[in-house]
Amino acid sequence: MRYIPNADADRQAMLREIGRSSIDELFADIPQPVIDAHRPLNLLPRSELEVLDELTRLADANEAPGRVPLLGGGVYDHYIPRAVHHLASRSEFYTAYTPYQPEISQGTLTVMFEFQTMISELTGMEIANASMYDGATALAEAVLMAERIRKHGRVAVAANLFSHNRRVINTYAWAAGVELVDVPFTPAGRCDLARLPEGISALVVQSPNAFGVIEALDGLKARLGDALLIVATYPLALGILEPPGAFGADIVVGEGQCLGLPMGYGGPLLGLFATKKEHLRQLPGRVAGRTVDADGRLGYTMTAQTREQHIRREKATSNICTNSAHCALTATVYLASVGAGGLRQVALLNLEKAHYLAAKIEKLKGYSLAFDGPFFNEFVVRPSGDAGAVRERLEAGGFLVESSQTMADLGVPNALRLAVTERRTRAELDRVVDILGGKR
Amino acid sequence: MRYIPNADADRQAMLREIGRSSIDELFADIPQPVIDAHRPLNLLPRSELEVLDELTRLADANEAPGRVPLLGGGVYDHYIPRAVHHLASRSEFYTAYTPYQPEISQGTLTVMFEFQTMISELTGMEIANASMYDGATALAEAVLMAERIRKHGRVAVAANLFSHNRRVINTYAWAAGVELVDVPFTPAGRCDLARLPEGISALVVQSPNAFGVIEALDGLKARLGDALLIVATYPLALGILEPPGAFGADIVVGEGQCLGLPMGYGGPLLGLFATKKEHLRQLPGRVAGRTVDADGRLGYTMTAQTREQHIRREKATSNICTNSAHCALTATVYLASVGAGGLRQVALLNLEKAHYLAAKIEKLKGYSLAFDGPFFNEFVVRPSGDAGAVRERLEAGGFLVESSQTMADLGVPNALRLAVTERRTRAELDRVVDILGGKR
Amino acid sequence: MRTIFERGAAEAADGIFPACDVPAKGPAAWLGANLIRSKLPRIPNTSETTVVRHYTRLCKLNYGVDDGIYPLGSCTMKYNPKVNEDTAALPGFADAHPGADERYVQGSLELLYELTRLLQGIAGLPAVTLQPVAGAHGELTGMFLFRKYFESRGETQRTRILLPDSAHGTNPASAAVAGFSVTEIPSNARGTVNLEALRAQLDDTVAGIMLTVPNTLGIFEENILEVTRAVHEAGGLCYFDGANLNSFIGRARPGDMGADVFHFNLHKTLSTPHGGGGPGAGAVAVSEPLVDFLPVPRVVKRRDRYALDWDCPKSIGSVHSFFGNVLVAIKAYTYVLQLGDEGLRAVSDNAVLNANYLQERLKRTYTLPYDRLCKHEFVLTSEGLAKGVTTLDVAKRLIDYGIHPPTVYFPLIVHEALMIEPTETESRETLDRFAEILERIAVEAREHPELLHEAPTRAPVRRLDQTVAARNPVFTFPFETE
Amino acid sequence: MRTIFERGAAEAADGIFPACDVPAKGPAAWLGANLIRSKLPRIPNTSETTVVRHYTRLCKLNYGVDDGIYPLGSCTMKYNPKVNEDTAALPGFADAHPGADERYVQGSLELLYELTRLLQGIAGLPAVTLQPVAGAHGELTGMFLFRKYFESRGETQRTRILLPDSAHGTNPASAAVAGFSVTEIPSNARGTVNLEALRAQLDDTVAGIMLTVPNTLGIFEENILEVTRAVHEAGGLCYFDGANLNSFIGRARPGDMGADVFHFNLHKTLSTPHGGGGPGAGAVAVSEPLVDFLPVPRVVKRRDRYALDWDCPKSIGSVHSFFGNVLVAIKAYTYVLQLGDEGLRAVSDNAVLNANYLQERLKRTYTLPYDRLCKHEFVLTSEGLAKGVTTLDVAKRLIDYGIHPPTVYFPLIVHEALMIEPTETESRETLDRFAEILERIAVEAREHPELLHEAPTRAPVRRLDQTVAARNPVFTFPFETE
Ligand SMILES: Cc1ncc(COP(=O)(O)O)c(C=O)c1O
Ligand SMILES: Cc1ncc(COP(=O)(O)O)c(C=O)c1O
Repeated sequence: MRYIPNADADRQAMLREIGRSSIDELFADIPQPVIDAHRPLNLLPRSELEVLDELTRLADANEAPGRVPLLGGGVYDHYIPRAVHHLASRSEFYTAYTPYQPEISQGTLTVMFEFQTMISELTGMEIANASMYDGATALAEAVLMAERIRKHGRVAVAANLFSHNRRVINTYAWAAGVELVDVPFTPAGRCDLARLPEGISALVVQSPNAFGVIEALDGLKARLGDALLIVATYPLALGILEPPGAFGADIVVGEGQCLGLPMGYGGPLLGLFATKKEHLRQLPGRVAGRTVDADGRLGYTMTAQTREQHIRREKATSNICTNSAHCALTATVYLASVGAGGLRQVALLNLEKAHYLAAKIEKLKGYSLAFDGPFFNEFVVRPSGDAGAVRERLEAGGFLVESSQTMADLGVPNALRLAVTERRTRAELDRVVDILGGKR
Repeated sequence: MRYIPNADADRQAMLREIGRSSIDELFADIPQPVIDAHRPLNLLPRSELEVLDELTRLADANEAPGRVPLLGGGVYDHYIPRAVHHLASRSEFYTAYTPYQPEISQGTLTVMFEFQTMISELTGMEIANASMYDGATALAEAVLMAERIRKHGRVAVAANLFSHNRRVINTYAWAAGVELVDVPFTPAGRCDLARLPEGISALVVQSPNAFGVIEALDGLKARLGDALLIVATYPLALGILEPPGAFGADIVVGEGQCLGLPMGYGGPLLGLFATKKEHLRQLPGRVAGRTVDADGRLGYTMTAQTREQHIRREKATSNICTNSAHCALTATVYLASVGAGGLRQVALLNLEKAHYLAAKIEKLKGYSLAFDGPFFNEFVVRPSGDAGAVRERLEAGGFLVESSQTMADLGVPNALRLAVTERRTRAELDRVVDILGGKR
Repeated sequence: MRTIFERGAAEAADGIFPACDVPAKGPAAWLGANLIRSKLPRIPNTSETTVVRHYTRLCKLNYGVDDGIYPLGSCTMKYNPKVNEDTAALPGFADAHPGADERYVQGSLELLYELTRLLQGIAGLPAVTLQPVAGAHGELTGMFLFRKYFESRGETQRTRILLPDSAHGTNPASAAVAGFSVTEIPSNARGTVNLEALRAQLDDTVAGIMLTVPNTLGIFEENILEVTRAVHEAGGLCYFDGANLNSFIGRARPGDMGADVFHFNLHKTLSTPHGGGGPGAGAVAVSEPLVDFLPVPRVVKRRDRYALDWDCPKSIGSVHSFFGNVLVAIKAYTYVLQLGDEGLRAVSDNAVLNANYLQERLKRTYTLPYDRLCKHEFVLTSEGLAKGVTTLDVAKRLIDYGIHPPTVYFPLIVHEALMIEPTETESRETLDRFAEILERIAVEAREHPELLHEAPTRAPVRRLDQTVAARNPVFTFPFETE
Repeated sequence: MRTIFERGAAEAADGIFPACDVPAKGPAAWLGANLIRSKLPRIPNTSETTVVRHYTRLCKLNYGVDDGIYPLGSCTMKYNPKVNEDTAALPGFADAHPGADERYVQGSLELLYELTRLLQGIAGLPAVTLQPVAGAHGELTGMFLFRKYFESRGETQRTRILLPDSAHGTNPASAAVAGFSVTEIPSNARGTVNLEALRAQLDDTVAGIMLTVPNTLGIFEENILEVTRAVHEAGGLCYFDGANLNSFIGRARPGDMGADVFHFNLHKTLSTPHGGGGPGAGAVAVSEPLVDFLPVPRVVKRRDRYALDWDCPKSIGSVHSFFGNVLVAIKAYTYVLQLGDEGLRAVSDNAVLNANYLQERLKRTYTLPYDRLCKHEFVLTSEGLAKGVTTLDVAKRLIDYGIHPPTVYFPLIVHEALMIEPTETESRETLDRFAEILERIAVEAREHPELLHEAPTRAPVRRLDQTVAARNPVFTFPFETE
């Protein structure tokens, strides 16, 4: 086994050195019944060549990548500049661990610091942590954090969150004993602010929401009393959209997959978490801070660790330890590569292309948009015929479209959500229109 | 253009600094008629995303990689351990140039030294250079070198070299005024040693030769008088074969593609060149040597440069400057990864699988092997029917087979050369036999 | 360390994305002006040259497993095979959208299903979820499962989790996030669970125990069967933190030791890289009574097709947006397929041999508080090494020798702890060199303690001041102008 | 620098290749014992961990373009875009066998054909071959073409090649390998070809001239049209060494200057990486009279299909096994498609601006022997800087500042030459920093010359002894035992 360098001769010499006669002796402390009960997997070792062939077979069994995705809902088919992959796959980055020893981890730490800065800039917030597992757990942690701060036992949640966001906060809130109260949506597809409950620790909205519609955040914070405003966002859209921070949001979370990560069948993802400085002590997860070394030179280190479980154990702000560090690094390199200018450009491409398609579909007989609120790069189409059949037609044409169940689960029956990114060409969009319009 | 960092403002400032009012002024020394005659390509700039899409389209237009190759003839479908690619694509290796400044090129130089050692070990020779362009030009340089040493004006060449080897030495020898004399082959497919010409500077043989047959090198050197023995070899086969050096060869060259390089539609390749110490002064190309630094520590540097064109200009042993350094590095990492043990293993796999297939084909009605000499991993099949039709059938079954023209060019009509590497599975080989045998 | 914000903010950076190929109206036309960003984020526009050089330079300030031994106890910093990176990057896997219909992602589903089966076999437990994406996430999932289990039985009074005092900090934190309170169980003189103290706590308010096996001292809980039996008899459940599976994989199974929930750290035991702190993957295996509560969806096989089962009415719900860290799972699967049974056993054989070999040698120089057979790691103390010399000093001095320090100051029950885990991927030669350097440092500690206090002097920076970082918190780049 | 031969020779290294799945007889059975290797090559068996660490460590002893400015005159060490690496690695390209039938490699053929057309457009010449794989290989191909041309005309007495004394060493060497003799033409005081001296040589023994445009001093041959006209009138041909195309690409074409043969260095001008000394690609463009002599096979388009044309009876034959460095060509094509006309012109604009900017500043500190407008590079001399200080000292001191030195001691016509080529991919900020350091070194040369003599002191090794290497040649690892 070439992953285990020692040869038999080494092993024998080492055993002699420690005065043992066999490897088995080293396991004498495991109770015999446990050893006896052990069963192998009946798995023969295979060579690298064979395993690569087998994995290639499995990858080829995925037909999805050969098709044109109109899928969105939190994970999108965005272009990743090739330099991002080259830099993120430098082994000094990916084979290191958490920078417990800052003096030989300045690479990771400087990037964490840059990431925190970029996410703060993007979201318009004062501080950001070094990442969470994904957007959904970030949102769940935001709910728990708001509850720790306000302690009203109840949190209001817009009913137009992505289903997966909602599923995850349901689980976390249930265990923590936090009651979640639904806030319905308007015909525009927006959270109905006229129907906010009282006595809540926070309001959770998502913008753009599950219908792709951008929420009206202006003035919202003022209407919440002491409740915190939690906004789940789509960071790529913030290349052009006014950030939640500008509207006074207290916690902004988001799914960072759009910032240079492959879709990867949904993982690993990147949870973003930003808040106000005043809430630093309640912030979950790691942060890097600037400091000086013994010679007074600037450097970076993990800090504010008194919040973390290594020191506070059951009193920690969160149990998170391993996070999405390398995804955050990838996002940092992505943002550095495209710059504010490139981010604006790619956001505009998404916006224009999605609106091009939506406008064409709206003009087709038998189709309407389910909502008339402003949207970014995805929108919900309501066919007069059966949505399932429309989906079948699109899939027969080589596209990938989400099941109408996704919208039905949110109370919008017989509707399809379509997402359009910078990767979709006009020709592809025109083909969608043709298929919907019944041409070919 | 993100490959050109300066923005317009920088350019203006720089022009001011050097007292010029426009970029055009900087080109005032180019004659106006030349400037006027310039015509653009009518090529609009394209984004990285678009260019990657276009190149992907072209790559997908190559059907070859989706098929099972039975192709050989100098370039083979060998497995490349994944670590090789990871290490060779470290940018410190590939974005450096020739190690003119050894103190900051110890990476490249140490690898060159390792490469020279490994090639010497493999071929059984005393020294090897740091690479040539490819096996064919290495062979051509060997012919010129032998002629420089012996000066008889004639070199004998076995008629069973790969055609491309022969084409290239033809060109070089023609220009240098060296006469090439053919040595025919025996029914075993081997160079006919009974028919060696007199008064030659060298004899060139290839082993395994164009028919896959291993030449009988034993005792050959002794029969050559003062002529040098030049052997073109297949380095992977030397994992099990007695190396040419053991038979007294004076110059051993080879195509190193098999040592971890992709087939790449035939380039870049890796020319190997090894010889005896006594011929060092005539050796073409670069070599790294061991030395010490000002503190007496071991280090490596390019040496023996008095042979090279930078110093000797038209008296240099060769005009080669840029060589195949990165391919040599890849081969070094490949050999380090597989080790002598792995090289032996992979050579055995090639041998056994090729013989498995050959034995099965020989038993089929209507097929025979064209030669009965010992072979390594490729062999020539002679069908009783039309070879072209046989090839068509194999290609219809998803295989890739060389045109029978290749063998016809060597004087073996209506025959197909088949190569079998470690990547071919028994199931694939059995399918070849089925197709040849007329099943399905 | 210069940040990207101090480099070429005004460079030309265009050329990645195409021009718009549909008639463009501009954002205000579509959205109205008040949704549009009034101020661009301060992310510089830099040329590719600048970006590449910046991050190439930064990475070289790091130390990774590819640079040398990384004996961080409890973290299993084994070598990460390169083929793993390549299988996970195959476009068929990397470019699959989680919303695609099952029929278009049969390859990913088959892989997840097969990996699940292999992990079940390794754990000796009947079901596995791949949804948790880290060890602590697995713990949390486990605590959710405990809660759901007792809820389903109407035993909501079981709100206490018992924890050895040697436990990793994530254990109590996970229990707390899931709404449990924590009771610490002291370790005995042999470094294992004090059975008496444990029994004294076992009543019907106890939901269960969280154990690390072997524990964070690297010691196998010899009485493991007694411990789990006692907890079970008291109506509780047993959680096994699997961070240390590397020490017995292929030889013993948590299911045979009484585990009800067991989390794998694929990024430790199964060789997927740590990525500078993540992403990981924290698959969770459960015993029969807990199967129905596993997170939704579950990956199932129906005749010849693989599918997602959303119909799990008793489930705790979801703990992740989709199906966990699939690309990490692919790396682990690639690794396990290569190893086979033989290789898995070779892993624990060599991990334990390497640790005992080092322990035996180093205990002559450093104090070994629990001097007994260890498993994959062992804990030394720097106490008594030399006056005024701390474990931090020793760690920083190791850096000067070009080696990554072990885990320090953990577990908490050993003062000035140095927790050393070599892993099986280190050669004897490397271990010898590591030991030699630690020995040399012990001499320096006595003869030239200033070398340790001043260390590191050969790293990219000198020792960094934690107090300045904490007192004057700077978490974002201080831009000069607005 | 420890070599791989000094690392774990006896490590376990299996697991890459599969077991044999056909009945194996063993080599002796197939080949007989006397063809079998009696002694294994001494290539160690090492674990993947060891191999990866070894080469990861080695690469860090290198300096590449990704590490900073690499102002090696005549080498055009521009930034190598990452996307190039990825397009060339697409399996569709990388895994294509050169023996595959044309119908299975239409993508590669289309690309080669289209690149050929673009290069023809850039050169302003009617045909291009991609077969030569380096600049010097292009030169040699060009010399073969000269020879064939004159052979076809019965002018075999034309055996002399004229060469300016500033020419790169490969020029005379290539001419010699192709069987020509070389006559040197001295440069005039302006650094360009001495027209009188040239005319004096032009007779019917002259096959032609080899020119580098702009020349190796970075100076454009103002009289280029006169030079080429004179040679043509004398019945000779004009070879242009295209190493310096970066200075006029997109603005001027060698075909419009009278070139008969022009070689591109794709690894310079068109951004493909230098790979530590290769592989490169040296496409050759030719004028109408030479088209028929180009190497065989040629890539052609026949109706909608791309093909290889083997039917070229007048051809010089082949200069490479197959079709040249196809994967390098793919990188160059990726680059040109991105740039377009606009980008190509921006390349020369900025390459020349950067060089003049640096020249203007540095000539205040160093002597500039030919003080005039330069193109993409310029040549300084260290003569007169300070007593006893050589160009080698300056170069080694630059290393201490973390910067790669320029080309030194070339061209030969400038003593103590420092040949500086910044390329267009360096920012003004980088140029300023480079100039500042060279200025600081000039001060050090006078005030602390020992800093220069002793340099480098901050590199992985101190100055290496060339004499020891030459006197006591060690080209292979000295294994201790047989
Ligand atoms: C014993 C133990 N438990 C749990 C964890 C937490 O695992 P993760 O970092 O993957 O969340 C760790 C990792 O540091 C650990 O060592
Ligand atoms: C002017 C000039 N001509 C020719 C060459 C030779 O090119 P190559 O190294 O690609 O063979 C070089 C490269 O160093 C050069 O600078």
